[in-house]
Amino acid sequence: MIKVQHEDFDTGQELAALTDGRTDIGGVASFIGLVREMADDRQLSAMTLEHYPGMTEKMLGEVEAEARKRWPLDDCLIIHRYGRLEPGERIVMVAAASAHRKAALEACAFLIDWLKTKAPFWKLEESGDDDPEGGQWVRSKSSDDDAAARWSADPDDKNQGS
Amino acid sequence: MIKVQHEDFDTGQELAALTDGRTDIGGVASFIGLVREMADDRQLSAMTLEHYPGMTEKMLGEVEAEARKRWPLDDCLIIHRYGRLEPGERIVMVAAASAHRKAALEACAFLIDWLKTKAPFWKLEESGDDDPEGGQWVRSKSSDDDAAARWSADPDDKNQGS
Amino acid sequence: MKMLYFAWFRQRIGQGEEDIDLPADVSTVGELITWLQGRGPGYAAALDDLSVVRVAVNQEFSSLSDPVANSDEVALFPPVTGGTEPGTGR
Amino acid sequence: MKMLYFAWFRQRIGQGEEDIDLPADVSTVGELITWLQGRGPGYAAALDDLSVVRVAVNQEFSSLSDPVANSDEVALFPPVTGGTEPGTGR
Repeated sequence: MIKVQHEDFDTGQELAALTDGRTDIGGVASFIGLVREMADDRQLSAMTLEHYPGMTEKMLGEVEAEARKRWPLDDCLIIHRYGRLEPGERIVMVAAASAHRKAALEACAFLIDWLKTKAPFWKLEESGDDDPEGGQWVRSKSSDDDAAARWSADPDDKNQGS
Repeated sequence: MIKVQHEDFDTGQELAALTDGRTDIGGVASFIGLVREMADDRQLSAMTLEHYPGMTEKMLGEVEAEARKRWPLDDCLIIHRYGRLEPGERIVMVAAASAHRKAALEACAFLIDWLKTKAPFWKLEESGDDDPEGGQWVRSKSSDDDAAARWSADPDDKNQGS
Repeated sequence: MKMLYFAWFRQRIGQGEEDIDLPADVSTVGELITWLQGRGPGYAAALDDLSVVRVAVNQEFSSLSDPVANSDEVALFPPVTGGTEPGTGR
Repeated sequence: MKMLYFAWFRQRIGQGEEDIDLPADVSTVGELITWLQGRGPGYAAALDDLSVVRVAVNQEFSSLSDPVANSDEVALFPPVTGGTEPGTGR
């Protein structure tokens, strides 16, 4: 299940939806990403997530499909918000349900690592400073590529490096 | 935060409690364990979790303390239910909140792996079969010990092997 | 000494809790288990296979050579099986 | 050809979307970018450093040697920065 939306989501409801009425699921692992107020040495007042509508849903669908191929999952969820978000707000939630906890935990880590390098989102951060373009665009982190690379991405991956 | 209780819990409320009013948390990783209907080749009608009141809270507190020592966590939660539970019901929930997603994900996996070998809980499974003692006690799994061992438990650990 | 038994130890011994007076020659966990084995067939059946006997002295996991005293709370139980995934992998 | 620009590419180029008529001698992503660089200072500034230029042709990540045609949707954007942990590690 893929959801790309501006609105916030209800984490309890989303988790329950993965398992309600089922008796074959042993565990659900999830990760929720939140806006942090401190970005390095700067204090953020807000951030805006721009995305590529259409491609976003497609790429998140590919990340989900890859997770389902690698682990025996009963269900899988990715919710990603876009637009302007303030510190403390939820940005993203991923969850994986499986008969076995190891599969659920590994798939959950995979989902968040991969979506960070594959989903077409860009962050514009607003600080108290005088930002020339209404904010400062976040540069990609090599540590994100490293986190995704440990899942041994396919060599055709075009988003890593140039 | 450690909770040992018979009652079910509200996952959304528990997750929100970890982050409400805070702007320094980048991510919350969680795992929820559920009762599965199929145990190997047997169909379960229910299971009963017996525990050692007092020692349970103590050991779960030690698992939490160890996680906080190993990772920079902003908050940490373990909820474990006891008593009779039916297929599909929640058994356990662990969660770790941190500025960094890697710390949250690793600590979450650590919490569930360790509590499975350290917390004094025993499962009695009821099936449709004629159970001589009102059910069948689950034997410990070597795979649980393996999962806990990959966190390189201290050599004084008395619960592994004899 | 306060003794606690859990899971199928409790069922075989026939009670979950009892107070015992420790004999003078019993001063370690190992000696305590040997002494208990002689108290009746339920005890012998529960404590037959030491590889599945776990001991907590005052709620700390302990080993056979650890000391015990009359003021201790000692619990005997099989390996723990909490968490999730009931019944798999037995 | 439908062109899309995101994040600071959009800001430097001054628009998020435009329709262009592909010249006859432009048949790959690489040739398209070179041609766009000559369209004005905003394009040149956005596409100056190829190491931070990512391309999607019809919503698939593509490389400089991949073919493009007038019927394609081509998007140019910097490396993605979604997910969580805003601002750390720059």
